[in-house]
Amino acid sequence: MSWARQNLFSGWGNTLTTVLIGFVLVWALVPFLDWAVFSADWVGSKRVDCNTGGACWVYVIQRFDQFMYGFYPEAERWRVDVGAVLLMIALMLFFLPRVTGRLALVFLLLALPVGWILLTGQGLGLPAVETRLWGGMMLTVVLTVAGLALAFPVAILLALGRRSSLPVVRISCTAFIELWRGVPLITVLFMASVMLPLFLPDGASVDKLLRALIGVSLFAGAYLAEVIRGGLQAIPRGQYEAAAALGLGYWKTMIYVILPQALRHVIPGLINTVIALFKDTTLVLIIGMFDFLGIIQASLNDQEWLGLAAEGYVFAALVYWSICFGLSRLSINVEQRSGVYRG
Amino acid sequence: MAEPVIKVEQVHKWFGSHQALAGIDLSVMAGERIVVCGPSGSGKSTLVRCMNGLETMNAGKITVNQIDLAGGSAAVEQVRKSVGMVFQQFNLFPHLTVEENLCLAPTRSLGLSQANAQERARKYLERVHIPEQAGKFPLQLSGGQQQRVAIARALCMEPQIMLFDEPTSALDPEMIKEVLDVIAELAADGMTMVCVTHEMGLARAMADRIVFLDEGQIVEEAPPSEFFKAPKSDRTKQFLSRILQH
Amino acid sequence: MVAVAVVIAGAVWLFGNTLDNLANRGIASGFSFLKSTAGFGISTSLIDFSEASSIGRAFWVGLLNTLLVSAISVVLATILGFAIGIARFSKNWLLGRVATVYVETLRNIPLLLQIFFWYFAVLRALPGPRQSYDLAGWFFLNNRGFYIPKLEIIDGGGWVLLGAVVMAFLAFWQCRHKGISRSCAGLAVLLFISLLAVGSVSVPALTGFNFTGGTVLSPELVALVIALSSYTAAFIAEIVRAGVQSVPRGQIEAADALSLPDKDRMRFVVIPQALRVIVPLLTNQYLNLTKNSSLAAAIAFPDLVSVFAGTVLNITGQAIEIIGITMAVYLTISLTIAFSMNIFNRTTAMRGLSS
Amino acid sequence: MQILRYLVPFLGVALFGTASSAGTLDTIKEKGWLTCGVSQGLPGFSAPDSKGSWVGIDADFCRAVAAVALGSPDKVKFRPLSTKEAFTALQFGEIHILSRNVTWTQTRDSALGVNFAGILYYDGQGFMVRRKLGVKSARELDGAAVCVNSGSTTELNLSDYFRTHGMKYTPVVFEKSDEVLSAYRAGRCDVFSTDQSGLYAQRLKLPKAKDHLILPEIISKEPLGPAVRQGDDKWFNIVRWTLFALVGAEELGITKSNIEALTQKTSNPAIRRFVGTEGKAGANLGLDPEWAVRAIKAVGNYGELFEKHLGKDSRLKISRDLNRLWNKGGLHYAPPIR
Repeated sequence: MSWARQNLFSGWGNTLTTVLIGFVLVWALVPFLDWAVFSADWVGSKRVDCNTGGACWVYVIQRFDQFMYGFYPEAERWRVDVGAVLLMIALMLFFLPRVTGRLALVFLLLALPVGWILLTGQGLGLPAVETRLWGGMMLTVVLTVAGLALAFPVAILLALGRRSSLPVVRISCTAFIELWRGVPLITVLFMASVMLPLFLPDGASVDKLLRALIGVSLFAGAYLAEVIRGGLQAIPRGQYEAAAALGLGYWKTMIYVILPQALRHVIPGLINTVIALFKDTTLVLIIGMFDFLGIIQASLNDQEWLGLAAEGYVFAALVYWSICFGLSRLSINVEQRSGVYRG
Repeated sequence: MAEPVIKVEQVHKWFGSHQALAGIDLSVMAGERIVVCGPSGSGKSTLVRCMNGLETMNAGKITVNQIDLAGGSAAVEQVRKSVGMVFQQFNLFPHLTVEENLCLAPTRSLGLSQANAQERARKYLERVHIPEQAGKFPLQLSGGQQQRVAIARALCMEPQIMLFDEPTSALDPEMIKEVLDVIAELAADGMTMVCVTHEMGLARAMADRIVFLDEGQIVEEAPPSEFFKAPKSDRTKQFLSRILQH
Repeated sequence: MVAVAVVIAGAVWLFGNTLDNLANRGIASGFSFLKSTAGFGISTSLIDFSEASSIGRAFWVGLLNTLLVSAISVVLATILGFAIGIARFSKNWLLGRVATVYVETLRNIPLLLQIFFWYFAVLRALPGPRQSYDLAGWFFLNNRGFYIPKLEIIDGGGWVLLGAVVMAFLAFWQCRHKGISRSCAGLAVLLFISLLAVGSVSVPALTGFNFTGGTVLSPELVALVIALSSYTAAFIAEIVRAGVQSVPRGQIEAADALSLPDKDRMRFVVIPQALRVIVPLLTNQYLNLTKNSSLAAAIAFPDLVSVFAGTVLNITGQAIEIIGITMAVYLTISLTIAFSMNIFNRTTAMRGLSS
Repeated sequence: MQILRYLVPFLGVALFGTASSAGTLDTIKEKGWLTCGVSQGLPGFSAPDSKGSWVGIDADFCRAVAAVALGSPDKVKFRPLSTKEAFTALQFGEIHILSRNVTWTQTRDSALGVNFAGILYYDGQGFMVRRKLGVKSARELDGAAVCVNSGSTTELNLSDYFRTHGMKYTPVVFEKSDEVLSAYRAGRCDVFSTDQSGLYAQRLKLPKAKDHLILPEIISKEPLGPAVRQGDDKWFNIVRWTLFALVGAEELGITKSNIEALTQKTSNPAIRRFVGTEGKAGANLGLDPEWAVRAIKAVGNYGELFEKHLGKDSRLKISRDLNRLWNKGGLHYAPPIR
């Protein structure tokens, strides 16, 4: 009681605020909860099974597999599952206290190409699955993970380049970074999908997913480069001087002394980039790819399930939210943990 | 006998498991000048900070001009209008000029017009001997000048009581004197003051009474002559021997 | 050095390919397409535009629409973001919680999804033109947009009006400077009268399918502005919170000791100092917002990307020129924002902080 | 160049197209399939069915070409493309035929580096409105809000039509046709405008198709047909004559079901030339004599194709009108095989 008195009703202005917010919450949340939970339809397989007037989750449940795998052939979906498990293990290794970063990194570096080969089926004797069949959450994750994996080495080079003592390198790296940071992702994707063929030799053609990936990684690379640069700047001069005193050259200094420290600093920034990229991959639907949001949107025009836009969007929002929120908590967690270690 | 302007009764204060104040009783009469001293961590800053509600106490009662500080935000507000405070770190507003620093509270809190507030600001800047610095920003001033601005800022509210929380501890030695001089002048004018300080010279010169605190308790309370010449408790002696050695 | 050589060689190779490709394919190049007739219509335009106008003019229409959406959203996002950021420090527990939930919800859901939500959800909730919500016969809300009265100025009246505004502004500034604010109300009345003398008000009215007269804020514009500003506000709120937390405790104690009322403490002591941390981060958010306005293409608002990199690209097929121009424009906008925020930062936010 | 060959697959690039200097026919024979650019889903023309296989007249046309050039209608890979990508994909050899209901225009034919091989479907832009608006003619649409999708001549025709008739309108332009439909359904527009065939297809996606009326006016000429890349005349001829074969077969009364019998016993010289028992039409094209037979066996003649995907045997129920043969009041006319 006294808590409520102090925190909710400590003055007339305070009381008014409380009452007003309470009223709005009740007015908005009660009907929403009623729609989304209490009078929603959960069981069934057809449109007619949705008859209570609440949300029709039957549609989401029926379409769930498609939302996750896109048009990936049903018989081959186990490959996506295996890929997902590989990725999970790789990520978990990074956050298990007993495992060294190096082991986790090696595992991740192995898991990425293995996952890619598994998904495409090239070279393993598995039936090939063309990338145009990829879709749904799987495509979203592939775009994020592969986009980052391609962007990361580029970003490290750009970040080092931006701090280089050679003016040509420094200026061109800065210009490159600022170019991609200064334009919207959608124009980068347009560029990748419409202009990329112009840059390649006659007859060579690049698959649509890969074009989007190139666009995404150029874009992510520029942002990542700035994050890594922040980490590099946090390394005291003394570290460089100590390395130089030990007779290490530029690349050895970077690889053995500076980068391992800098990358530890940038983990929270890195996770934030991952979150941003994960959300930004939705833009590929504008260039006609069926990522998680794209496939949900496409399904909204299915005759059988017309008029269920609210369910589709709420489901999409919930999934995106859970993943992004989870990642952001992870980032805070890492930040606090590394803070403790640093003393 | 008149009511004390500040009356501290059985005040206890904990920070987590650490007890900062353990049952303090203290009365300050109008026009009285009290110096609070003691080893670091003895709770002396906490005590003065309790006197204008910057810290809330866990038990006990403080009244300032018969207003109980536990009486909610309105009471605290009223107390603060009659109590000026000077901090160890000056706490001047760096984004405002000296004059703006001085005028902010009088216009916003007392409702003075801009012109009246500026006049008042000039008056108190002269009192602390730096009228020529009115247009500068705090970070353009020396530490001693900044602390004098801070004193002038507190004075602009025309308080009945001034609290000083180690006003010279953050200063370079050559600047301490100019601040001490200003405080001594205020004391000479008859302002009621409570001052936490290690400057025993100041204590000797201006204090009516010295309060010695250790481990959150008042160990000794005496006029300066007694305090320095014939301290009663061993802890006081120990403290004095350490502090007066150099 | 080797790396530089490789990069240059790569660039030359790409460039050579491009030239070969263009030559081999017989694709037109150059910028002459900007002068040809557009031939298509644009729903929302700040300048006169018709099908007979040139493609170059369509470019300006798109650019101005981008700037319009960005400017409105920047203002709204800043106001909302500061309000929510400060609300997180509220003594009212409920208000603080609601602000936190707002921030955590909006920033963790993709913007594009939010734009779709606002667009289709709002469209569906609103009635058709013939069943519009009518506010006092002046304002109408329906699924074609929000219709508001428009001020129409007689020929030459614009200059009179401009003069009046300038005069009023100068007078107001003078009044404020001298601390007499009451007599300024009289000036506002004066301005209003001069408005009546030179202008007339066009009120929207239902004719045929739709309303004519007045000005319409299209649902695309409204949805885009709501989505952009509410999304960015969540990030700004976090920045404001970080900024406020960066202000040293002593500053707040000093303000308290001077018995400054809570809201004055926020306004005169905390926020001005928090700006030092806020402004550079805010600049990034403004840049992001402007870039994000390109998502207009998904809901048919004719911004630069939608008109120029969309319709015009489809008609002319000159991808290199069009994507190039589009990117260059965004880059210019970004640099301009960054530059002016830098000036603001140096002159205002860093006031008194460099000795 | 060599570096790219190694590097690109290593990064996971699928090299679909290869150097084109060899000629498209040789290239696809070597690969064993041809790549066909189709729409991203337009019922009747090209849309994936529930098993992901492409159905529609555009898709079947590509199958006919595959049957002609490679001997089997199954040797096709379909690539869904947006309008924006379509021509680039063709120009750069990523696809061998673009069969994606794109309009044949002078600009496209001359400035985009592509050649249209003929007309598969005579379309024209039209309007769809809600029945309850009471509108019977496009001339009554003054002041209407019109939803269209960007990326074709649609926007230009629309503005031409309204300008010609001195009417005002508000264009609401989306990138994707799904979004146009959503917006129309939500009541954002009074009118949905696209090619009439498209209107019929989109109307099927509305909850109550009967509530929506397709107005009689056709405001533009939209000849839709397959396109190939400029500079390979041999390939161009094969695609062009596949189309003529489909139309010619209908005119000669050759159908999927009777072609086998006709090949054996007919004495009609035109049919004999068609099925390759007389003349050397196939050799002229660089193919075998049976080329046209395979096309008809694979997909049927033009009339069969039309009725199956667009006409009375389909859900769209579009009447043939302009798409009848020339001798039945329509525009389809195939030059003789001789």
